[in-house]
Amino acid sequence: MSAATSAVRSFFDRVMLLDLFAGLGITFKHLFKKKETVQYPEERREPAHRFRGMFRLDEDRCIKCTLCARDCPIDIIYIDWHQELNPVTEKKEKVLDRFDIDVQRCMFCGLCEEACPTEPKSIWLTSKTYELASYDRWENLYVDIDELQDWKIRPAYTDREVR
Amino acid sequence: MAAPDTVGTRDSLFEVEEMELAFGPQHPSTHGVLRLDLKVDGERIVGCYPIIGYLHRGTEKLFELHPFFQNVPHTDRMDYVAAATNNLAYVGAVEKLTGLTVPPRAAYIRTILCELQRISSHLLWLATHAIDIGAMTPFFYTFREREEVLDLFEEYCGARLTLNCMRPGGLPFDLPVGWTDRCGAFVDKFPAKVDEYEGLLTHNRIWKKRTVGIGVMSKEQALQYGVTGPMLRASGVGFDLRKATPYEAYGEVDFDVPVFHGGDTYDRYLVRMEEMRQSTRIVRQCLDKLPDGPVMAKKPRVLKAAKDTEAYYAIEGPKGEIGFYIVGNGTPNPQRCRVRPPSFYNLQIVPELTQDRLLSDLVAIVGTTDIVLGEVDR
Amino acid sequence: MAMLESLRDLVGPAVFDHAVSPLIKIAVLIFVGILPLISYLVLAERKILGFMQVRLGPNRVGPWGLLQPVADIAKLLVKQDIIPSTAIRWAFIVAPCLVVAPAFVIFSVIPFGPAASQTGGSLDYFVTDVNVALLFVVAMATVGVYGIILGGWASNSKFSLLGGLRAAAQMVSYEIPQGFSLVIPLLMAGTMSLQGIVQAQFEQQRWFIFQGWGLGLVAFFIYFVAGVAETNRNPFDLPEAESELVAGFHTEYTGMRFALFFLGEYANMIVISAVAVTLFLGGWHQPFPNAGWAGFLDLQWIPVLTPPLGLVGILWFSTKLAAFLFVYIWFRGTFPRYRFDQLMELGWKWLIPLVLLTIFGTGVWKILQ
Amino acid sequence: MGDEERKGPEEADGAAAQAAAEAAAKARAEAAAKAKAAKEAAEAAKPAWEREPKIPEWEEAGGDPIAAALAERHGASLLSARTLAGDLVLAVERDAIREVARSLHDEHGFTMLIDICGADYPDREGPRFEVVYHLMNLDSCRRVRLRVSTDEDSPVPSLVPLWRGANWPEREAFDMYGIGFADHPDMTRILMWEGFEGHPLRKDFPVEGIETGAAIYPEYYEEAAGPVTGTGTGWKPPRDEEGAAGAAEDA
Repeated sequence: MSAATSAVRSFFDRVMLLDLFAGLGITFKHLFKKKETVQYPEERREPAHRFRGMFRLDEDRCIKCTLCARDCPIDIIYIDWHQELNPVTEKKEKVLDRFDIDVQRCMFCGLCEEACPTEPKSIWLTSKTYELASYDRWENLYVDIDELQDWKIRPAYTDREVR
Repeated sequence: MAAPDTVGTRDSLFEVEEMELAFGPQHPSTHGVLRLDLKVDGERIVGCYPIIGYLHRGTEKLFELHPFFQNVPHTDRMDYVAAATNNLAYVGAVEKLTGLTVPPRAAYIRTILCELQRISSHLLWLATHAIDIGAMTPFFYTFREREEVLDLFEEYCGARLTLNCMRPGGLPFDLPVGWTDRCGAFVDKFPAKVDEYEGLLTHNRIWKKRTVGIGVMSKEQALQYGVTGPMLRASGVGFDLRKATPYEAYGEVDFDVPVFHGGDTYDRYLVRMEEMRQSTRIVRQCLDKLPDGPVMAKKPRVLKAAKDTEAYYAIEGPKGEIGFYIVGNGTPNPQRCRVRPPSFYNLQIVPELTQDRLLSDLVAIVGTTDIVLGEVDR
Repeated sequence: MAMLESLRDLVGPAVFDHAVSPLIKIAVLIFVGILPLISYLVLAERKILGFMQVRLGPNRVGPWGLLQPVADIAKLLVKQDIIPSTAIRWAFIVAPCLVVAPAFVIFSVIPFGPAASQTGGSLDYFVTDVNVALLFVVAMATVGVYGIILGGWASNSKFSLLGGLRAAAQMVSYEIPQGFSLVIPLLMAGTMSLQGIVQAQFEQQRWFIFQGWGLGLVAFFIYFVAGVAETNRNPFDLPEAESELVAGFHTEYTGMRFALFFLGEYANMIVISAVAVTLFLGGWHQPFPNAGWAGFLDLQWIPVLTPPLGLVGILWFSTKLAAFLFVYIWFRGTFPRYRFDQLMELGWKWLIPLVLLTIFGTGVWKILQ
Repeated sequence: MGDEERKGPEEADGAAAQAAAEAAAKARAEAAAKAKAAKEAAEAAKPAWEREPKIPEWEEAGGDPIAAALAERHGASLLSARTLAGDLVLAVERDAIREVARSLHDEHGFTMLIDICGADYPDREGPRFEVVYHLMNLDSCRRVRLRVSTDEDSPVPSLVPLWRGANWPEREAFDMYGIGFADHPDMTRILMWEGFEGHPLRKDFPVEGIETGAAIYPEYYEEAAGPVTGTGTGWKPPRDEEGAAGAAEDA
C-alpha cells in the first residue's frame, strides 16, 4: 500500500469513525449470542471431581494418626483419642474422643487429605459442596465428628429449594 | 498593604489553591484497599502519596511458623489472581534451597499452569482496566474466558482461585483424564477472543486518547524503581525471566517476548494483549511435547534446609518478577522467607507517573500497573 | 369522554381548553407516559446491556424481569434518606428537583402525535404548541445544569464537587453546538414551532436528516453527540464517572433523592431523543408519508382495530424514539469514557466550528432553494 | 550397607585390641567407601528427580571476577564473598554498602535493584539484624546478593540516592524490623499504621499479635487457648459448652 492510499484510508477512518463502528458491531453481534449466565439456585454448576469443598470423614477408616491435624497449616483440626480394648478382637484400639474442624478458618488447601495415610483417604474434601454460606456467624462452621460423617452434599438451608 | 512580591514563585504570585483528596481506600478503582493521598489543583494532580498496608496479614511471619510444604497455600493468598506463579516461585526457592530436582512432566505441567495463570491474570487486569477507563463490556467478555481457565484449574487441582497446585519437588497430582484435550481446545480458540477484545479497544479512538501518552515511563525510570514484567517491557527493555534464565520447560518452547518502546499506558496494554497470545503458544507447545513419567521427585520425608543456607529464586509472574528469598535454619521451617512482590515495586512509581496528570489519568495509570493489594501488603 | 364533556360544560369551554385540559394532559403524560417510560427504559437498558455482555440482565422479578422497575421504585422509596450532616441542607434538597422539573417541562411542547386539526378528531396529541418551542426547549434544557452544580456543591464532598464542576463545564460547553445544530432544521423549515417543523418535513417530502446536501446529516450528528454529552451519558459520562469520582455529583444522595437525579437523567435522554426525532426524523409521521407504495405504513389495514390516525402517529414516534434510546444504550455498552479536557477539546475545537460551517452551508442551500 | 561388622567402643582394650580395631575401622571405611561408590553409581544412573537431593553448600567465590574486582576496590569493607547454589553472596561492612552498591551499579552493570529486605537472627553473635540486597544485571542476567549486619541503633546507609525504588523496601525493613536507614527521605512506617508499637517480623514479636485494640472478635481467638494441633488441650470456642468438657481428656 502506498503512503498516499494509506493516508487516504486513515483520513476516512478518522472521518467515518470506522473504529467506533467496529466496536459497535462487536457489541451488536453479542446481542444475539448465547448467554453465559448460570441461573444459580435453579441451575447449579457441577464441581469438578477434584473440587475441594466441605470435609467428609470416615471414622472406620481413620487410624487416628493425627497427621491431618499436624499438616494443617492453620491448625484447625482438633483430634483427641484414647486407647480402648476392643471386646471382639481383644486388641487395644484407638478410639476418637473428638474430631472437630473449625471450618470457619479453613482455607480448603487440601493438605489434610494429602497427609492422610489410609487408602482410600479417611478425610477428604471432594464432596462437591460449595454452598457453605450461612445466616449465622457460627452456624455450620464448627463441625464435629458426627456432622463430618453425615455431612449432606449441600447445607440444609438450600435443600428445600433444590428438592 | 505590602508591596507585591515581584520575584516570588508562581504559586505565591497567583495563589494557586490545592485541595487534598483522599483517593481510597474505599474507592471503585483503587483495586482493593490502596489509598492515595492526592494534592489536586482542580483536577490536576500536583502530589500523590500512596498509603498501603490495609491488607497486611503478616504472611512473611506466617512462613516462618510453618514447615516448607505448609506454606504453599499461604503463597496463594498474596497475589490472589495469580496463585500458580506464586506457588511456582515459592516451591522453586525451596527446591533450590534443598537441592530437589523436578521431573520433566511436572516441569511441563507447571509451565502450562503458569501460562494459564498468566492468561487469567491478564484477563482480570484487562477487565478492571477497561472498567476504569469507562468501557464496561470487555469486563464480561474477559470474565467469560477467565471462567474457562478457572474451570481448567478446578479440574486439575480442585480450586479455582487459591490453587495450592504445586509442592516442593513436583506436583500433588497428575493431570486428570481428558484435561489436555480441554486445555488444548481452550488455547486454540483463545487468540480469536483476544482479537475480539482488541476489536473493542485497540483501535478505538477514545481508548487511544485515554491511553496513548499517558503515564509515560522511561527506561531509566523503570530501572530506577525496579519495575519488572510487562511494565518494563513496555518501556523498551526486552527483559523476561522466561527467556533470560529459562526455568521449568520454558527453555524448550518457542515464544516471543513482546517489547514496546512508548512506555505509556497504551503500550503496556499492547504488551499484555500480546503476552496472552504468546501464552497460548507456550501452552500449545507444552501440551504437544508433554512427556510421560512421574510428577513428584523423590524427596526426604521431612524437608529440611541446612543451617545458614539461603536461596533466592525468581520467576516471571504475570505482574513481574516474583521471587522468594528463603533462609534455612536446619529445621523444617524457614528462618526467614521474604517475598519479592512485583506489585509493590510497580506501585511505587505511580506518584511519579501521575505528576501533573489529571484525575482520570491517575485511574488509567493505577489500572495499568496491574497491582494486587494482597501482594503489595502481604 | 362523556365525563370530560360534562366537565367542559361545568367549567365553561374557555377555562376547560386553557386550564383543565392541559392539566389533565400533563397528568396523563407524566403518570401514564413518562414515568413508566423511564422506569421501563431503565429496565430495557439493563436488559440490552446484559444481552450485549453475554448475560441475561434482570429476570427475577416478574416474567422476564418485567416487574423489576416496580421493585426498584419500591426499594428507592423505602430506602433511608440521608442528608450528610455537613451538607448545605436547602440546596441539597432543592437540587434534585431542579434537575427533574425542567426535563419534564420540555415534554409539554413535544408533539407526540398530530394536532386535532390534522386528524379531524378533538384531541391534540401534545400539551401545547408554542410558536417558539425550539427556544423553549433550549432554554429549559439549560436549567437542568443548575441542579447538578447545586447538588455537587451542596453535598460538601470533594468528589461531588468535582463532579458538579465537570457537569457544569460540560453542559455549558455542549449547549453551544447543540443549540447551533438546532438552527439548521429551523432554517430548513422556516419555523420554530415543533409541530410546524414536523409539518415542513412532510411538505418537503424529506426528513431533515437527509435534507440539504447532507448538511442535515451533519447537523443531526452534531446534535446527537452534543445531546449525549448534555445528558452525561457514556462516552461522555464524566460527571458521574464511577471509576474516577465514585458517583460524581450524586455520590452523597440516597433513596428517592438519588432516584430523582436518575429520573432527570433518563428524562433528559428521552427529551433529547424526542427532539431529535421531531427535528430530523419526521416526528410522528410514518416513513415515506408521501409515497404511495409505502402507504401501508399508516397501519389502517390492520383489520381488527383500525387505529385512529393520532395513535398511529404516537406509534411511529415511539418507534423512532426507541431506536434512538437503543443507540444511547448501545453506546454505553461499547465505548470507554473520554477524559475531561479531551471532551472540552472535542466540543470547542471540533463541534462548534463544524456546526458553524454547517449553518453557513445551510444558509447557502436555503438561498439556492 | 552390607556386611560390615559392628563393634562397641567398650571392647577397645589394650594395644592389640586397638590395632585390631584400627584394622577393622579401615576395613569398615573401605567397605563403606565401596558401598558409597556403588550407591553413587546407582544414584547417577537414576534420573535426577529420583536421586537423593543434594543440598547446596557454601563455596568461596575467590575466582569470581566481580567479587575479585570488588575486593580490590573496597578492600576490608568486603567481609566475605561466597557462592551458594550459583548465587554470589557478598557480606559487606555496614557503612560501605552504598559505595559497594554504587560500584556494582556503575562499573558492573547491576542496574536493577530487585529487592531489599531485613532479617532477624537473634541467636547470632554480633549484630542481630541483617539487611539483604538483591541486585541484578539485566544484560548478563547475573544476580548478586549483598548482606549487611546491623543492630537496632546503628542505621544503614540508604540506597535511595542510587535507586529511587529503594524507598519503599527500606521503609518496610524499618517497619518490620526497626532497622534504621540513614539519609532516607521518608523513614516512616509503611505497612503497619503510624503509632503501632513494635516491629512484627522480629523473632521476639508474638505470633498471635499484641493487644492494639484493633481485633474485631477478640473473644474468639482466646489467648493461650488455641490454636492447638493433634491431641490438644481440648479447647473449643465458647459457644459449644456441651461436649467440650468430655473432650478435654488426654490420650
